[in-house]
Amino acid sequence: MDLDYSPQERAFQADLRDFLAEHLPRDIAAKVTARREVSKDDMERWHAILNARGWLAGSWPKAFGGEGWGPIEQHVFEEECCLAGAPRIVPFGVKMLGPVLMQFGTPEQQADLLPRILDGTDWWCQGYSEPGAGSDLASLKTRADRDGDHYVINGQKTWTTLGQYANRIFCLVRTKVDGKPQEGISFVLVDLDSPGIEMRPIRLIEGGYEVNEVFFTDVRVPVANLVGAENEGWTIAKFLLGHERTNIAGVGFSVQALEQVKSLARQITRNGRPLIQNTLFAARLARIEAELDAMKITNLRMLARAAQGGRLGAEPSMLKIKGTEIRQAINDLARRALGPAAAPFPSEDLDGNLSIAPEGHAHDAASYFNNRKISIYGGSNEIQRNILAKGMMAR
Amino acid sequence: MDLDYSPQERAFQADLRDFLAEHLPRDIAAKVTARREVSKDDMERWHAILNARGWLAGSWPKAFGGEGWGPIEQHVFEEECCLAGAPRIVPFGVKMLGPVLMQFGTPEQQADLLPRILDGTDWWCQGYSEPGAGSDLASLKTRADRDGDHYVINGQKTWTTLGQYANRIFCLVRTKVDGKPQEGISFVLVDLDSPGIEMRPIRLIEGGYEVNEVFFTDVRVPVANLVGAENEGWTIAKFLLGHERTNIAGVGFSVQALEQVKSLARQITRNGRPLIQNTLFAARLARIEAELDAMKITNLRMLARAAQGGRLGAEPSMLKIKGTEIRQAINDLARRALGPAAAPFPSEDLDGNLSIAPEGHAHDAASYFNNRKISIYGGSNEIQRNILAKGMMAR
Amino acid sequence: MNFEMSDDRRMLAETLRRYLSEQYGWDHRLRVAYQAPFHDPEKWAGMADLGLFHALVGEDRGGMGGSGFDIAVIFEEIGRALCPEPVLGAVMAARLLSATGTPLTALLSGETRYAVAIGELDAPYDLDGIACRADRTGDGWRLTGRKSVVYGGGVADRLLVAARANGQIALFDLAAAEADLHPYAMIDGGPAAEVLLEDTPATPILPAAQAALSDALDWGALALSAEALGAMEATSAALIDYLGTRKQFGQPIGTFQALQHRAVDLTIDIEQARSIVILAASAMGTPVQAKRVAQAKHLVGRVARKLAEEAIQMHGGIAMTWEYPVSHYAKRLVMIDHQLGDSDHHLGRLIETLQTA
Amino acid sequence: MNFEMSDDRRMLAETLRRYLSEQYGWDHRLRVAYQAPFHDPEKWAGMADLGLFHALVGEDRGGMGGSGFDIAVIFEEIGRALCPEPVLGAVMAARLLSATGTPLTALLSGETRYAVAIGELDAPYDLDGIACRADRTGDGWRLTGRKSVVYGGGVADRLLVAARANGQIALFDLAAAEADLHPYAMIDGGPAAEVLLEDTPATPILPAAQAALSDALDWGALALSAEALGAMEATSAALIDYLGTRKQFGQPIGTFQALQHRAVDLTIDIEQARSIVILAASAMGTPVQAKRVAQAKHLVGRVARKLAEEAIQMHGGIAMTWEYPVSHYAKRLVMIDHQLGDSDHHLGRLIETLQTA
Repeated sequence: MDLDYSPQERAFQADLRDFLAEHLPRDIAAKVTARREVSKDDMERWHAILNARGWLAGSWPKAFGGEGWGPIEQHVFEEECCLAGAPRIVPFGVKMLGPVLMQFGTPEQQADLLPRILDGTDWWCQGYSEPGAGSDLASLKTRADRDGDHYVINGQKTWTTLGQYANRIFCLVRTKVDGKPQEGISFVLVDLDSPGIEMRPIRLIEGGYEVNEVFFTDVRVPVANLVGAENEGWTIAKFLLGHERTNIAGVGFSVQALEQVKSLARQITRNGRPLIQNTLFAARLARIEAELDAMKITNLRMLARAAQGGRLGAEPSMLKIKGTEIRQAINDLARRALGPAAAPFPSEDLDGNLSIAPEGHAHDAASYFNNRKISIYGGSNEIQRNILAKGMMAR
Repeated sequence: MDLDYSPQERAFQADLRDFLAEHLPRDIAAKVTARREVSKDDMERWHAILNARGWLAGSWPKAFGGEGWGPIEQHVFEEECCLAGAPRIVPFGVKMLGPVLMQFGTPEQQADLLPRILDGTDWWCQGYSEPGAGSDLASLKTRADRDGDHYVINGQKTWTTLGQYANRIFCLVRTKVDGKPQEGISFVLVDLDSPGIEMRPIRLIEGGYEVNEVFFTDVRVPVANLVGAENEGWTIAKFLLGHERTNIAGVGFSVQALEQVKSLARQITRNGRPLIQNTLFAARLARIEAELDAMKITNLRMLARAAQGGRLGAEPSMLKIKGTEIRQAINDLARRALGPAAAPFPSEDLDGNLSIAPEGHAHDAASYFNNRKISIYGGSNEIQRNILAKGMMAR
Repeated sequence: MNFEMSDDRRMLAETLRRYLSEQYGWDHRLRVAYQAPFHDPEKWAGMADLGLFHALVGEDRGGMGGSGFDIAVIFEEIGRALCPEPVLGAVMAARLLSATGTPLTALLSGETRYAVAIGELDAPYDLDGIACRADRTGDGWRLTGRKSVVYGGGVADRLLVAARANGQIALFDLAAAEADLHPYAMIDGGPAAEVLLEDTPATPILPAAQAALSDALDWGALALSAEALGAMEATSAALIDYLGTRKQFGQPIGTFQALQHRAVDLTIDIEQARSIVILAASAMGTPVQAKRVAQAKHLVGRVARKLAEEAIQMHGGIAMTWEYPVSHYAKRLVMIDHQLGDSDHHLGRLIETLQTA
Repeated sequence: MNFEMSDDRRMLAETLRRYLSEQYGWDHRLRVAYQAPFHDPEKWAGMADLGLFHALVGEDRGGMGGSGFDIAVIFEEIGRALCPEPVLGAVMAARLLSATGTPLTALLSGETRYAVAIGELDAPYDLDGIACRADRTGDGWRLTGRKSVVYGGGVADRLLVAARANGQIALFDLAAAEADLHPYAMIDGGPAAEVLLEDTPATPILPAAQAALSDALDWGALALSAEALGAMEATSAALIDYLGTRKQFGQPIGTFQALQHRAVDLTIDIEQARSIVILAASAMGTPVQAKRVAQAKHLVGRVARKLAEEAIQMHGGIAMTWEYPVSHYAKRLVMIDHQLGDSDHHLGRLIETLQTA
């Protein structure tokens, strides 16, 4: 038993901290820690800074421009970035399409597209979910009909995160209607400036815009944009779901958020006494802290297994469920701590002299509502429970 | 809106209190409030006392020796009995078989059997569950094969409460093997001294004996002991499940138990301070008290509807679920309050000078374990949720 | 024992429900709730015409209602429609003005909108920590301090302000125009404001106002509990409807047992919430008022948050959107716990009662 | 980073597991747990022969283990087998005797059984409220007071007793035969006793024992947390097995989604419990020992109770019976929270840490 990082991992961690202290733009970190919206420009700046250091896609093999990080280095990277208040790397190119191309793409596709992900030429978004097919991907209806050396795509995708900033989208589409629902699905790459595409923003519960609907009307896509074989998109979809799940528990987010709540509870007073002195509130904090400290170890245990080449079965689903529950519970605590100061709809007018919530906390309630999504997307926690139950009953 | 009893109901309540103060034997009440085992003799004494006053089966029609109580009077009766520490009336004769005979029995069966329930000549027990058919009664396997004017019964019943004190048992048996499982079931009355019957006690989790297995080997029962028509036992079973559910929430038990916990929390000290001064414990208490106070009203709302002749649909299932959850939570609180004093296996040796738990609380942990049954028997809370879901989705 | 509403009350509830559904439809509600002034003066007047404000007040004070059940019935409809009108201020003001003997004519007619300014950032839910002070000057009294998140503060004609005067908490009346008001929308819609007072002239109307203010807070908490109940009923109806229609894996998601059981537990919790609101409504004006209200606000707050979170989760995406009404119900259900004491605050009151009994 | 057990430790665990399953089978366990003396001296000796007690103690004190992970591994096996032997006393005594420099030879060989008597009815879980007092007399020290629910008290050779002497908490050693012992079984089986002391002669072995006693309580709590973990693993395995075999309505009850999801949540909770035990084991002897142990005992206590209740419920009847092992696991899982501080007690410790940080 050894719960500590190896000397090499600690050295990497120290490098990272230095790097973040020097290169992470303060204005961006301030937005992230205050849970305010990070702009397209912010994200592109941060990607470029990371890319200059070779760390934008550290877990990619060196042959493709990465560092070949294993699960533990990847975890260290994500944890340190969280703690420093760095924005999340937009995952659609780096963490999703990249690995798919490396595994299923042609050498031409790899040579063409991977560098464009790294240098920011392409901003990819994801066309998976449809209005009638959320957790049940196999029932998707968007059709791609072959017409010569093109597909003609008709249908609708939804929940396309940050699609408003993207120039390209990777989609699961139906290329065969008969047979099992899983069998007729293909994975295609589409330029968003193709005629017939309309992207409509979806306003979210707290008032922000981060997801979109994408409508396809007779959109012509060259057959060369197919990744993998026709009708084998399901394999790619499963590969993607099983891939890149090191940060699935979101421990870094939770650690950073819990520290914020702790300092909030010391800063906020009730009748002159710091909120932390309220036993009921402190009890909520202590309970979640114990869960989170346990979660850190649960996460490391699975990472260690992955790093030793062990096959992860049910574990990522466990991490997803418990990790999101803990994050949401911390969001809930921050909102609670604020009391009435959580009530105002966030607006610039309320900053400065008039600020009601302590600095950096005006968006805590909005963030609580927004983060209800994390137990829904990426395979809802109910789907994860189904997966775990299947494994459990098969033992 | 009027949350109070009517003047007549209040007068009845006052009569009851006087009666209980005068006639409920102190030694029996002491056992009940200390959650100790009540003997067969205790129960028979109490039945006789109630019967002398005409209140053993108050909700029976006057024609059959009852008082014709409506749901509210029945509730008042049960609540006052609980608060006074009276033992529960053994329900198998009075509340189960009695109503079945009135509805489905022949005049001869009624004339013969109902008085024997009231005067204590017969102690009935219930033969419903089987090892393979708990919540799923329709799958029961105990067979009654016709042989002339007798049935020959073979099979096994289980969870037969207080069967060790009974002289008779009413059973659901299979009289037809083909067709739908519900269709071939009949309701028969069996003398427990019939040859071929063996009753074996089941020891429960906390060490006590209150349920039994009953084995039937070629037990001959006269066809005259059939209640209702052959193969119509399912109708009777459903009637029974729908009947006599006024006390399903067990509010009286909870009120009495919560008062005990409150006084326990004032009596027990931790480093010289009463336990009630511990915020975490007091919070548990306050939460449950609010739930229980709400439950009292939920219960009365449904009673009022029943009293006005309204049809109860899903409500009894709600009362069962929430009522048992609250009772169990109170049992949990009592156990918690005791701390290490809950640990000893209850025994006479530990009474007197050596007593570890405060007087009347030596059985609190045993009672906590024993009462895990209340969310399982009488249709488990899972079955109740299925029933509620069916109703909910049909709306 | 009778849990039916009286005919008068039922008629009022039905009238109000019809008015809100016809005059305060969903698109209108969304626009009003988030666009300054975050309420609709015309609809306020319309609600006054229905007799809404008379129902808040007892006959001895010129109204036609004023019992706990009247308040509960009205706020249940407000919650069901998610109506952002600041009726809460009228409920609390009616209690305070009654305690001082001030005539209620302008409140009853809906002509004057009142906001009650008690909470401060350091003392959001109770009176002990109030720092706002009242100073006597030559020509009267002046108030100095800040009242935070005053519901309806930005659209009020008059403010009733709790402030410290001569070592006790007193109640003051002032024209809203006299204060430095900074109105804003709440995250769940509807008007609130920061009220900055600096030597602001005000009329003292109750020198020892502790009891009256506590009473007004109780009535406000009852109203909010009932409002949450109405919003819960609407949310639960939408959820059950969705479970029955939305399909996944080829069947309605309402056929999945895990979701069924969770929905059932929510339904039971809502019944319990209804019961505790009934109990609190029946206790208004009796010695157990404070305890029952604390129980109601505590239990309702707990159930409302759970329902909000579960409703979003079980909808699985759609209820995360602004366009789908459940998202707004969910916000109201969570944020109502931030008004007049959250569930922990009221649990704290119950704990104190247990510890001092 | 490495979460594998060392070979030594794995071998010990496997040996112990085999010994308990072969020598301490279920019927034997049931008989021993509830029949005086509520433990089996022969098996105690057998476990000593395996080197069990050496594994509890560090090499500097003549043992071969003594780390947090050694304790955790052993108690996980004890929990898995629901073994009622009073090994807990040995763990705590080893820490206390080490703090005083007393030789451990008789403890290591299993020859001497120790019970540690700290808790009293008014001060069950901590030291502040200890009332038992030590008085100096001509020929030595005498103890007066009552120690309650002393685990293994009835079968101990020697008692280590915490008592008040000269205004501080001191530690005393005495032959168990000197005390007025009243042994009994615990409701979940195994030996405990009331220890009555009245001018009972005893040897002072540590005059200022506060720190050593707190440390021993931490080690005891770690052991119990690990024991619960083992019992949880066994319970969960039995539950999942039952879900796969028991049929209702024509199908295994494990196909019902509501039960599936509940079982999944329990499984995740058990993983969390394992993690917090690992974290606590790794923290023994470090500055965060007290915090980690409090987290472990708190979290494990919460999960263990939930699992116990859910396991009974999902079994639906059978686990209510004495005959079915899960009932006994459930009792242990619930009652372990009554030893050395329940989950609220340890939560209270965590709250204090947060409030004084």
